[in-house]
Amino acid sequence: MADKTIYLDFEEPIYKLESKIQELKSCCDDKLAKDFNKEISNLEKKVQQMLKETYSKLTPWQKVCVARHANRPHSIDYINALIDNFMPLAGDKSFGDDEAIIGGLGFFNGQSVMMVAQEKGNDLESRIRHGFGMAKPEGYRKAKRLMDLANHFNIPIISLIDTAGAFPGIEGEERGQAEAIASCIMEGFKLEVPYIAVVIGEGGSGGAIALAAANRILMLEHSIYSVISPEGCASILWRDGAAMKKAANALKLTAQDLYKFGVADEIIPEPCGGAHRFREETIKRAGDVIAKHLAELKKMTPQNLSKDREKKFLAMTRIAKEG
Amino acid sequence: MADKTIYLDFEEPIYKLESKIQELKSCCDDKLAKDFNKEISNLEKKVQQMLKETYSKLTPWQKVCVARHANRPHSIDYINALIDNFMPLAGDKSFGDDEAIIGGLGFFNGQSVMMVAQEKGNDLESRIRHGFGMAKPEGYRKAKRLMDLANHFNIPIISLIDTAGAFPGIEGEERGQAEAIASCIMEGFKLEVPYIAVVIGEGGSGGAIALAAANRILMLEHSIYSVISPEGCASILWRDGAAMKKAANALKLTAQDLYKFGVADEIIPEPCGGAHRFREETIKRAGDVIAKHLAELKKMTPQNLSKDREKKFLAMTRIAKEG
Amino acid sequence: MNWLLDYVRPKLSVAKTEKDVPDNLWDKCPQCDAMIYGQELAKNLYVCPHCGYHLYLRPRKRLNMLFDDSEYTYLETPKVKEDPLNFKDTKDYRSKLKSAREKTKFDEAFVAAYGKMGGHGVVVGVMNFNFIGGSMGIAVGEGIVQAAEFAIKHHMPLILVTASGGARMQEGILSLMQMARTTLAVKLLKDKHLPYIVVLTNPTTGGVSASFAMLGDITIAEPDALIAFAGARVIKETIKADLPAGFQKAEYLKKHGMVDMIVDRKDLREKLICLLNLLSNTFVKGE
Amino acid sequence: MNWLLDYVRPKLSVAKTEKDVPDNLWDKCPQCDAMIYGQELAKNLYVCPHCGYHLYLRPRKRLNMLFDDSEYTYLETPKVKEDPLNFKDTKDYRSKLKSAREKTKFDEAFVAAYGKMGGHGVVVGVMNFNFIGGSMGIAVGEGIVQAAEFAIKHHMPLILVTASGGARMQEGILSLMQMARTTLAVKLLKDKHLPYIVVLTNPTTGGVSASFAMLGDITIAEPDALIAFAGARVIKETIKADLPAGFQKAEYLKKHGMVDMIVDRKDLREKLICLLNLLSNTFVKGE
Ligand SMILES: [Zn+2]
Ligand SMILES: [Zn+2]
Repeated sequence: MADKTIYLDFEEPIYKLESKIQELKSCCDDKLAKDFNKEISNLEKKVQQMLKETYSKLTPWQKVCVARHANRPHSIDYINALIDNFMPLAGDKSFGDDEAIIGGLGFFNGQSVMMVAQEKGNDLESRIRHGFGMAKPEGYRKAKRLMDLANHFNIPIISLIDTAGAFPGIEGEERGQAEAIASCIMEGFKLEVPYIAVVIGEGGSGGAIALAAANRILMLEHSIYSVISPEGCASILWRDGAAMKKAANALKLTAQDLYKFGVADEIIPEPCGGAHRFREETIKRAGDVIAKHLAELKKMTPQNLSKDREKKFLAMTRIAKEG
Repeated sequence: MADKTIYLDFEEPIYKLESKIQELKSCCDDKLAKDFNKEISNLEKKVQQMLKETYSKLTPWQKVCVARHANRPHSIDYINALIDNFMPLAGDKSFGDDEAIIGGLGFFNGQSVMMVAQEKGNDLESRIRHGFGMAKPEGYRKAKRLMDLANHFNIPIISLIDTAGAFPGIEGEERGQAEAIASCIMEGFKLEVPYIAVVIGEGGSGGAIALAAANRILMLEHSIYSVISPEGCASILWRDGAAMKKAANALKLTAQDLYKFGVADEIIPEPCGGAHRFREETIKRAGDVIAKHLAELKKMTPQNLSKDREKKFLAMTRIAKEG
Repeated sequence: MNWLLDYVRPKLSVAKTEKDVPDNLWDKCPQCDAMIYGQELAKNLYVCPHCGYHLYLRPRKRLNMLFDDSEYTYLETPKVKEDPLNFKDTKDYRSKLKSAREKTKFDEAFVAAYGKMGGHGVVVGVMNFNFIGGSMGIAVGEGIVQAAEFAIKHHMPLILVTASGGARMQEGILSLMQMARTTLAVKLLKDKHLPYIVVLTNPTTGGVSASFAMLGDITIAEPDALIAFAGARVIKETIKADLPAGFQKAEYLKKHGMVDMIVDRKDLREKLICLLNLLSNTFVKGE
Repeated sequence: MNWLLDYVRPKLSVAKTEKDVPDNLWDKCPQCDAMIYGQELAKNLYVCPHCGYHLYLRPRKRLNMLFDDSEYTYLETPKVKEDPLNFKDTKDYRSKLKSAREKTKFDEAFVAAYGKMGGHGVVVGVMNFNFIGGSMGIAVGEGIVQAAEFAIKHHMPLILVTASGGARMQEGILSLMQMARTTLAVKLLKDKHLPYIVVLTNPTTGGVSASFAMLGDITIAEPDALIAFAGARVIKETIKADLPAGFQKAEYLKKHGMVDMIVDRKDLREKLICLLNLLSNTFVKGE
């Protein structure tokens, strides 16, 4: 995946330079190598500088594009890299198995965890299999079942959030998409184990919060988390789908915004140039931050873990009462 | 319903006499009334005697026929007669509302109860609506939901059992009929409220026990409760569906058998001639017996109610261990 | 667990009340197009006397209809941060709020009150669809949380009457968080075994349906109410096909197992009282 | 909750063991019709080396395959009332029991043993399909209850390997009651937070599927195993139409959300150990 590089609009100058470097590298034979080496090295420095400039001041809309980047590591990549002996579990025990949400048990730093993760897929075949990361009711009911299972065995839960939103369609409506999401949120509050949610890409509305009523909400530096997609917001409020950049600005959906609002507890920094360029390093950093929070939560009693979640969400958006 | 009388094979002599009485009654005018009255009275005594003879020694197969009699009071009749302010509740909160199982809250002798009951329907239209009393997975999941709701609010549960069995079909299999029944049994054991099951007609196999992991199992005098229908048993073991009378004998499926085995806790006597002849009186008697057991169970603590159920089912079919 | 025992009337100032809209006008039924005289419509609880269509019932009328003798006390509208995103689309959010307030005479899209219903102390919360489409922002979410907290404090059941287009976009992620916060409010009620009854009215959609609205112990819907997660327009665009008849209507939801009963508005109060009677007369724990 | 801590080896007499059937014969694969030499089949855990079809694996071989070094101790077969109905069809039930015992060298259609699996103390119960179709009567039900009680007493997980045609008709209502009793056994395990893993093998149907078999914390199925509530024949007769391809097979159940994973027999022991490792390494409660 990572080699089939996809560039974003605003990365065009960087893309051009990188192409030139490739060109130079490929045409250089041993005789010319020395001359070229210097130029390649200069160009590479230039690229670094441009990445830094670009990525240090991404606009909200650019963040949206980075968060959705096809080469960005997906849940499966995080699980493959961070989880040993992953045992995928399947099914909602009532209707089906929806692979838009994958989950299962595995070791994270030698410690049992339950992973519950939204997966978008990487190519057409896997995107279809994973329902483009948009879960149906049975997906949320599977998530609920796995969270309940983890709770029963006192196993911490890590959810990875990466979805454009819950599946909008007849099947979803007739099987109770609303009920499934609501019950999945409720399940989060019932848990007496550590529960950490990590927004790794796109945190889309109700489909995202279903897996994020957690003790900790962590966000990748260039991830987003929003009540509605910028496109959807633009078409409703501006009556113009093309106004998505304005909407992205207005919605305050970046990790940095959410941290300011107190919704995100910590931002996981991405290497300069973004997770889609530095997949392994990004995953490693995410693993480190998750491990830190998990260690903190593991010090709490089961009751306190539940109380911690309640306190966090009760306090959120509330002005401290006087008297 | 009750006026559209249906007679069973073995009731033919009774039927003939009753016809004759009807005839005499209809053709008698005032002048002849006195002469006929005596004869009618004699014939009626005769009918009573024949009913007594027939119904005091029904064969198991005859019991099966009586238990399935179309005029026998159904769950809806019990609810209408015994429950005040019945508030039907619907749905499994995940797929559908299966009216093969009806349920809801109501007052039983001025006391809140949750009714969970299998209903076969009385005519073609209602039989279709109630799925001929054969519940699909969503029916058992509704039952489970209602039992859980009752438990949450500390409300006793009365289940009425009258089914040929769980729905056997593609829809049932693909939505987890087995899981739904198993979970419904499990729910019974989780309850900390009084839970009384009454077999009012046909207690058919897994479809019946799903609603009968109860503190008390009561059976109408001419009801049956069996692991398999006599017809099914005959076709498997005798390889001859017509051997159902032999199978009915062998299966020991009458209320009297079950009482002997210690599976049924009490038999509710039906008026001589059966529930299908004396619907109101039968329902009244059932109500009285249910009330008695409910009063007993209400003396127990929530924990003891659960323990009582566990003890009952652990002891069942177990030979007391030595040492 | 009897939530009737320690009913204490709390001291709270009566909130602003919705002004009566004049009833001496004619209104058109959106379903059968019949013209109905305002007073007749009001007398009929805003149900079309010709076709039975349930028109929108404003919060004050809803509360009047539900409480004994139409007597109740509003809970205070919670103080929350206004326009936390400084949101501006083609016009700014603050001006939208202002005109919604002028139009409805309410501070926000949710109002709660307590009082008696069939003699039972009870908290009733009502969403105001005329207030920016009944959308749920911080104030609505906090209103629901505080209604639940009040119910818990005073050991009362909570009845919520929903009507909402979904989340309040203009409050961004903070409106989305109200899905979690209102779900938590329901969880706190359940922890105390207090009844939580939902009355779904037309329309209840999006983030409201996907949180507290679908978590009732018992769920009632008004006839023909639209109850949905995703909007029909979005679904139609996605599948590029027509939607089934009655799609996302109350009856459809009931058929699909999501709703316990569909209750005509004229019977609603009576049914709710019956449920309260049934849920309050609970089994008394043994010795 | 760590179920490894107080592992105590209980004193129990070793039960009768199944006699080895000679392996020096040829067997025919029911799926691809290939003739396979008995020893090869045994070495391959009775999976067809040509097409991967999972043939029936007898209980002793199953236990040998699962426990560390094939070392384990049988739990005693429970004493139960035999032929409680005095059941007689074309022949009598007692003679059926007798010939099943002679054929299988087991007392009943269920056998349980304890030992180590990947170093974990564990109870494994296996159904014997060759014993009157693996049908569940009192002895099977009681065997499962006692296996659960043993697991609870010794703080061990329980793994049940199912294979059954359903209830033991010849024990009438008393066999039906085992659905409730085995479900209760699972409930008692869950109360103690002890892992309960189900391995569904071909075929698992009727009253067994509709009780303990569908209640695993984690549910594994062998490939292509038939797992059903109602028999395909009955359904076909009822609907008078053909059944979908793969109907009631393990893969179908997984697609329909009932099974966590489908595991080839050769990988089963390793996967079970992995699950035991994961479930035993649980979060240690804080201060
Ligand atoms: Zn009208
Ligand atoms: Zn083969």
